Amino acid sequence: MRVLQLLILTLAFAACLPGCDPPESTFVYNTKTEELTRDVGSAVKERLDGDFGSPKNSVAWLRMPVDYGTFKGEVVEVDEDASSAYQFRVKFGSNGDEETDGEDEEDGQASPTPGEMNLAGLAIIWKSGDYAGGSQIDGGKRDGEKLATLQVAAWSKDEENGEEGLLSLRQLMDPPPAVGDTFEIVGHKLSFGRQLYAAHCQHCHGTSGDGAGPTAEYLNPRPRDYRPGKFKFQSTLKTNRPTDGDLQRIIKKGIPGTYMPSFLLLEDDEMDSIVQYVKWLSMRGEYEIKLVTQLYFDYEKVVFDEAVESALEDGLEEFEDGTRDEKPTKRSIQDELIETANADLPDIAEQESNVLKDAWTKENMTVVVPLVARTPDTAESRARGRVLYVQNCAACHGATGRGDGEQVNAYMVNDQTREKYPEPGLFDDWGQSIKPRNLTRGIYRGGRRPIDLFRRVFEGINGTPMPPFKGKFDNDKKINDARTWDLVNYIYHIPFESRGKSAGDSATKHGRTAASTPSTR
Amino acid sequence: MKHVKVYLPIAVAALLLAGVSGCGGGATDVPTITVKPAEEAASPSTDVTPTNGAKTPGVVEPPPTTGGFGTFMGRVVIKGGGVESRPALVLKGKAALDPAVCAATADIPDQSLLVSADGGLANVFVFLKKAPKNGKDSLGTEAEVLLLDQQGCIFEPHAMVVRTGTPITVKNSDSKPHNVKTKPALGQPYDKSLNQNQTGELVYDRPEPVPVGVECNFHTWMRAYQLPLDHPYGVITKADGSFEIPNLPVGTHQFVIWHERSTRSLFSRFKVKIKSDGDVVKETIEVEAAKLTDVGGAKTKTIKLSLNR
Amino acid sequence: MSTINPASTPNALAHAVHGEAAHHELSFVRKYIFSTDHKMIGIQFLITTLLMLMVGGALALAVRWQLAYPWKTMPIVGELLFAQQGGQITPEFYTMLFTMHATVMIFLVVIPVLAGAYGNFCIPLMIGADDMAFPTLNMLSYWFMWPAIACFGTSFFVGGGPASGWTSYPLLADLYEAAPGSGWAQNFWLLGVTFIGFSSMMGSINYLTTIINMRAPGMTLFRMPMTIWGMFITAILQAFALPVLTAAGFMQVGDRLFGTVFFIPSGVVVNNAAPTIGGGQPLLWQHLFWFYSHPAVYIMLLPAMGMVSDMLATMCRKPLFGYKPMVYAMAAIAGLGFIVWGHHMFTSGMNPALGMTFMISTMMIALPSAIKTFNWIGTIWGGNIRFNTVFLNCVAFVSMFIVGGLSGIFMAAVPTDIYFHDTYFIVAHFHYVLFGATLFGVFGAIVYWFPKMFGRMMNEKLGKLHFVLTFIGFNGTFFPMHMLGIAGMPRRYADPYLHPYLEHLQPMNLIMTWFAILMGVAQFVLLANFAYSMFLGPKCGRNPWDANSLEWSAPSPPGHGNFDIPPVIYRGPYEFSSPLSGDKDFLMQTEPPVTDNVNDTPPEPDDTA
Amino acid sequence: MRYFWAAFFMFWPIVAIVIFTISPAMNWWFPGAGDPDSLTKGQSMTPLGVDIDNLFYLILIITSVVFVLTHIALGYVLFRGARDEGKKALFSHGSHALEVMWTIVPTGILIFISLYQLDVWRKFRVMSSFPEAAVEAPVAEVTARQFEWRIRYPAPGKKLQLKPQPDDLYTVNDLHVPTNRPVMIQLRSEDVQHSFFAPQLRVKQDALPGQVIPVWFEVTQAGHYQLTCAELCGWGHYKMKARIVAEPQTQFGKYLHDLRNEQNDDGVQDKKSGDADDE
Repeated sequence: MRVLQLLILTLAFAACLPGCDPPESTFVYNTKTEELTRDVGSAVKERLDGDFGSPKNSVAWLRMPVDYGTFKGEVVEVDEDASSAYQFRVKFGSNGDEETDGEDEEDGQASPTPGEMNLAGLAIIWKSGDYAGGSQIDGGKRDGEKLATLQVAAWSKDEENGEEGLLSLRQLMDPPPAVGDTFEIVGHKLSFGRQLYAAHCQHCHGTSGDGAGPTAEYLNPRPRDYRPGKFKFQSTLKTNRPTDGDLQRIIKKGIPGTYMPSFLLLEDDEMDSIVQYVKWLSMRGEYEIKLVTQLYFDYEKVVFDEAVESALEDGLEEFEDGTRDEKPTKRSIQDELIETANADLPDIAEQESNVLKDAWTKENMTVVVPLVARTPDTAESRARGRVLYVQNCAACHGATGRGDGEQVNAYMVNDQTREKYPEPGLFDDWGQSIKPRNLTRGIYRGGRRPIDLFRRVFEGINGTPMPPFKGKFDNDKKINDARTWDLVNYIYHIPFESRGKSAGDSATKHGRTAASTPSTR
Repeated sequence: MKHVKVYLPIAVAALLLAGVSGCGGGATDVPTITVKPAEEAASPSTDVTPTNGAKTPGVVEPPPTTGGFGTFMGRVVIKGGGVESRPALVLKGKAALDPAVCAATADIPDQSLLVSADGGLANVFVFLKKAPKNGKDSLGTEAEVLLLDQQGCIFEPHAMVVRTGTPITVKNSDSKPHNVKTKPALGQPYDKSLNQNQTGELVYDRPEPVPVGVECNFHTWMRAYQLPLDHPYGVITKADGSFEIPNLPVGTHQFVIWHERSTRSLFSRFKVKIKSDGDVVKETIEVEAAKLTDVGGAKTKTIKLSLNR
Repeated sequence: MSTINPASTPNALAHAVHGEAAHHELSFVRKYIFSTDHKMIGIQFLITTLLMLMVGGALALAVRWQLAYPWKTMPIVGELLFAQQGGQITPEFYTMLFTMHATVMIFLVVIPVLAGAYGNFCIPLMIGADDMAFPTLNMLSYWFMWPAIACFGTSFFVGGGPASGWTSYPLLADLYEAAPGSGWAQNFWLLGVTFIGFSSMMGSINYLTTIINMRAPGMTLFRMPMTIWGMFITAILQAFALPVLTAAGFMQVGDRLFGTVFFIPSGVVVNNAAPTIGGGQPLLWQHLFWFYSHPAVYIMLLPAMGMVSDMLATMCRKPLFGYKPMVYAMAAIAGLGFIVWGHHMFTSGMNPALGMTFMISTMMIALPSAIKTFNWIGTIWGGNIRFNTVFLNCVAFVSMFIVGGLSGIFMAAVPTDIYFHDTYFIVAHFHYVLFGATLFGVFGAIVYWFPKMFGRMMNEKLGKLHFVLTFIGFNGTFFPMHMLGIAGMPRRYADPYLHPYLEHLQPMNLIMTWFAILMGVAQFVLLANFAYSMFLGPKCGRNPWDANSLEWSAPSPPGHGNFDIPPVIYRGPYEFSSPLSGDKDFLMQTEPPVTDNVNDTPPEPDDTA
Repeated sequence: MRYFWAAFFMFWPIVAIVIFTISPAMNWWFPGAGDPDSLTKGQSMTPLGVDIDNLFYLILIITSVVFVLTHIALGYVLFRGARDEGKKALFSHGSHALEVMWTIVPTGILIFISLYQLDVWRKFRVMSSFPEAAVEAPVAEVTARQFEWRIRYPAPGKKLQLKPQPDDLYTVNDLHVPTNRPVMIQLRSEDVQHSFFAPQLRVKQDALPGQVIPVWFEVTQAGHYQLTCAELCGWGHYKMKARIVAEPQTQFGKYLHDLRNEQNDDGVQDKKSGDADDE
């Protein structure tokens, strides 16, 4: 009996134990980061964690053009008796010289207020008073060097008094802030975005946005990997990043023909937060890729080992020559080389983060706008479009638009290995097999507005073999755009064209078409 | 019946409840946020102040003050003779697309491995990763017209070293549409479709650590390599495998020697020591044939197309 | 503890008299593993299903956890499998969880525990046979469960697990691409169902043959205990309904593996695969599936009804109220059960006229159920009740069955079913019937027949503790589901709170989950009691409950061949508190008639007063 | 202890009844239009839905009565059984009269319920009794796919054709319908089985691949209503969150018009000049 008793008790405890230490969700590092030699790799990871943090402890790096969400406020009352304070009364919304009389001001002048929002875990930065200037309070001591890591523990709004309420902090502020000190609470969009991302996106797109969540392996096409900073459907130039509006549009409308569903009914703030979070993830991914790319060439494990070998030989020679004081060892050579990498890293990081910042800055994005309005959808226009189609598109999309052009039988070269793919067909930049769109089904992944199709033709589709055709149809830009519209008109017509013909010719050829009338998207 | 047995399961039940509730329970997934300012404070976390020069493109180096310049020249040859020649990429008249233009009169050769009769390896990139201190910047800027032509569905030239900021004219001399597409690791990609005799301008904005592949999405076999550098110390070997890099400042240089058929560079730190002004270092660089065929082999990722069936 | 009947013969004597049984001692393997003895097979079934109950319960708790704390760290499972996601499970994993919960509970717990465990154990003992008609077939029926368990087990680990619900509706279950990841898991699932089908089929043939042919002298059909009637009718249901499911399963396997298109219409594009070429009809599966699975609901209920009738009569020391109406009601349920399958498909788009027909037949099936309920209450009425664990579980059965039955009327009425179909209302309904009714019946039966199985009594206090915890946990978990259903919460949602009209239900789900955890914990009490009493419980005599039916005249546990004295039956099984029984309040079926009373001739089958 | 057990079984039905009674006040009840605190909470927004609700309440009353009566009976027999400890139980094999009584009464009730509801079912599902106005001009075609609702409207002024037309208008997860007139939609599925479930409208109909199923309803009050999927359709089943927007006919017309302008957006023309139609 005792044995049974003990057994059950042990089992019960065993069942409880894993429950006590829930695992943290983590970012997955790029495979190339893992291929770096260990010390350099961990330096890169450290850098990355310092600049972007983890899903649980995210860093709002203000250099990045991400709207992390800011609430401005000021201290209105501090408990005088307490020699120290974790909490004090604050007021939101009326900060500095801004007037907050109109809530409906949309130009960003009106400072938003948190309302009932849960502010726990957000960062607080002091803008005036003793603590201003990015100083941080660490265990009650002021430390002018480091950046602010003070965090909010809770915020409770007064029922009667608008945007006033009690703000509690996780750390002690000693001495407490003075009445009238202004501060900013930063990161609610990042925090909210992370929570929404975890609920809606993570299981497909992965915690780090690598498109390799647990569900991903079952999906065709695979979920997007944001890390290279490439987005297929955008309104901007191919070399630009997508605008917030583009990302929103994809999230709202979904991508027809794929498993990306439409999240139309997300609230505006939810949508905004998700978009900001996705941008942030994409920046983190691209930042990592760029850092590694710069280091990979020299510090990949195999290369590095070879380099150490040869440097050791040279070092020994030098030692014999007398140009070197100490006899080098493998260890010391390694350290020397890694020291170089570590010395380089801050500069590389600085450089790449600035490149990234510029890339994602709105001013550096050019939205593609046709120079002429859409040509009326007439038979003549479609006929002109047909000619262009046959010349330019049929190679991939096929003469009848079924996505069965000659290209699907050709072999592509893998950019990574510089070798042909083992299978014929087209591959995208992520190394996944893709097919030219079957235009007869009337499904347009990037949107079905004329402007969407125009942009797809004009700028191509990022990351795929679909090339841009801007300026190709005519050297005159306006004429070129008009020709593009002809082509778009024709593309719209393809589903109805194939149906209009007797099903016989194409159906027998492709077997399965009888029923594939252009299904309703 | 002993009473103690009755209490055992109660205890277990209570423990289980306590265990699960105490831990998993309402565990929230609200992240904590830390702010990192846009500009790092006066002294960043690392105590090493960057002193290495030539980090950012466009920084003009001070003119050389000491030493002088030497030359590094030599040949890249295949060790132990040649390798078997690569089969043609596209046989005459057998092009998957546009057979009227591509390989219409002759096979399209595989230019990825060009070996001369005496074993010289062409199209090898020999370059310095970073500009050396005291280097000359003026070199290589003589007004040569850089042209990337597409003729008979072949990129011409196949390999090219280019200075950042220097425009390359891309051109389509064929009667069928082409496009020119680059996917550099660091800089801006380029992608332009061209009709016959249309031209475009390809400019690299950043130096790259490895040569950039150039492709045409219409004709998947078309491929070229271009290496943008922000300094003049990079060349490609000629048809006989020879190359010459002049104006190397005195000192030790570590050259990268790279060929497209090798996954990694052939040599990542090929040391060249210029001892004094006017010094000419001559090297015959031997490359094992095996290194040139290992591309792709093991590293090719097989893409799973179907899901389960 | 109940009194041990001094009249019962001691075990030693039993062995001496029944010499046949002792003449060869079987090896361990033959006796406990590949046994052909119906009692051992019954016990094997029972222990297997109890273990499976724990598995199914764990899956249910995982489901509940997700509903209480969506996308939060799931203890143990999430932590082990999805550590990188912070222990957050994925939707397809959730789909797998509820699919496998239903599968395990239905195919590996409820059906085998009733027909397998108690059918095997009780039938020969209660009709006075020395074993089943086909002992080897009987053994096979148990051992065919293991391939099924293996198949279901394998399906957990192949791809993402079966993810089409236990109903496996095409095209979700039919096309590989539709439920991505379920691929081979779904095939294994179908294979597992087929194995279970074989197992049940073997059992049902055996039961039918045994009950029809092997009754002891004097055991007329209307002297059979209700348990036997329940098993008998269940066996008929299984024999007629199962082939349809097996056939449908093969058709689905054909669609999945061999390119047939029974259920696949033309031009369907899933996950960017090529459009299907078909001509099949997905509704066909639903018709075939529910043609089995609706009767299966009664397969999962009728034996429990029978067992509860027996236990109630015994514990109330009172004859069963309306024996014959009970039998007829059972038969009516079974008969009607075959023509109501369409009520699962009211919203599926079948012909509306069919909807009306099925609705009326479904309404009518409430009638025999009502009759049974009233009869059970009538049985308790005026009884001299023994409030022990068995009785409590039986009353819980009746009470829960009333709830489950009444909520069924909402679904039987087509217009309200339009709203309630596939909401939590239906989940509440069938859990009240399948768990509330059947499993409480089974918990009662475990305690009731435990002495006959192992010769020892179960601990009464632990039994009551288990009952109370389970009862509270059960109602706390499932009663609020009616409210969820009325509020329109659909089934099988990994995250219902995504929808604004369900957001406010999260606290309620949270409370339900904690009740469910309580209920899960309570089952450890049962296991502990079971394991403890099996070896250390107080020994008991032949008839610890003072019951009438035949099995209590055999030794506890019965030896090989069951009866030491070949039984002869003189009356029905419910002669409790009969004026003829003298001091005792029971009169066993085997007890010869008291000769000085002319009225106590071998009783007429007609016993309605 | 015997009385305790009898009381134990009587306690829980009381709890059950209490829970049911407070449910509407606690919002554990039918979803209505607008926010849960509004006056319309719990009310169906379609006439047919009102019928369904009424039927529900009728059945609820009947079943509640049965529930209460049976549990009172159960409680009574339990308490009596608890009281009669030690005595011999009543020796009775049943009662013909009672059996007949409790066979006939439920039969009557059940037949009443069955017949009473046939009309609602006919109105909802039998095509020949659909309102003519709705049948003649279906508002939209709703196609379910993993995991969203794709909606196709005919161009303003045109009729919905079975096959897509070049000028059709498309949206996703956003079905607009005019109020106060019966509207019919054509329900399709592109891949697996789905179910069109509008809880506030009490409409549910499975979408079957390969079939076009007409569904009609009439929304009496303008507003936003939920549209969800009620048939397991894969891992993203719960993600099929959409809405039905009911609005007066004029606004609905305007919506279609705006939709057409958005659909024809070529990035150049001013979107506000709504009349610039290409077609």
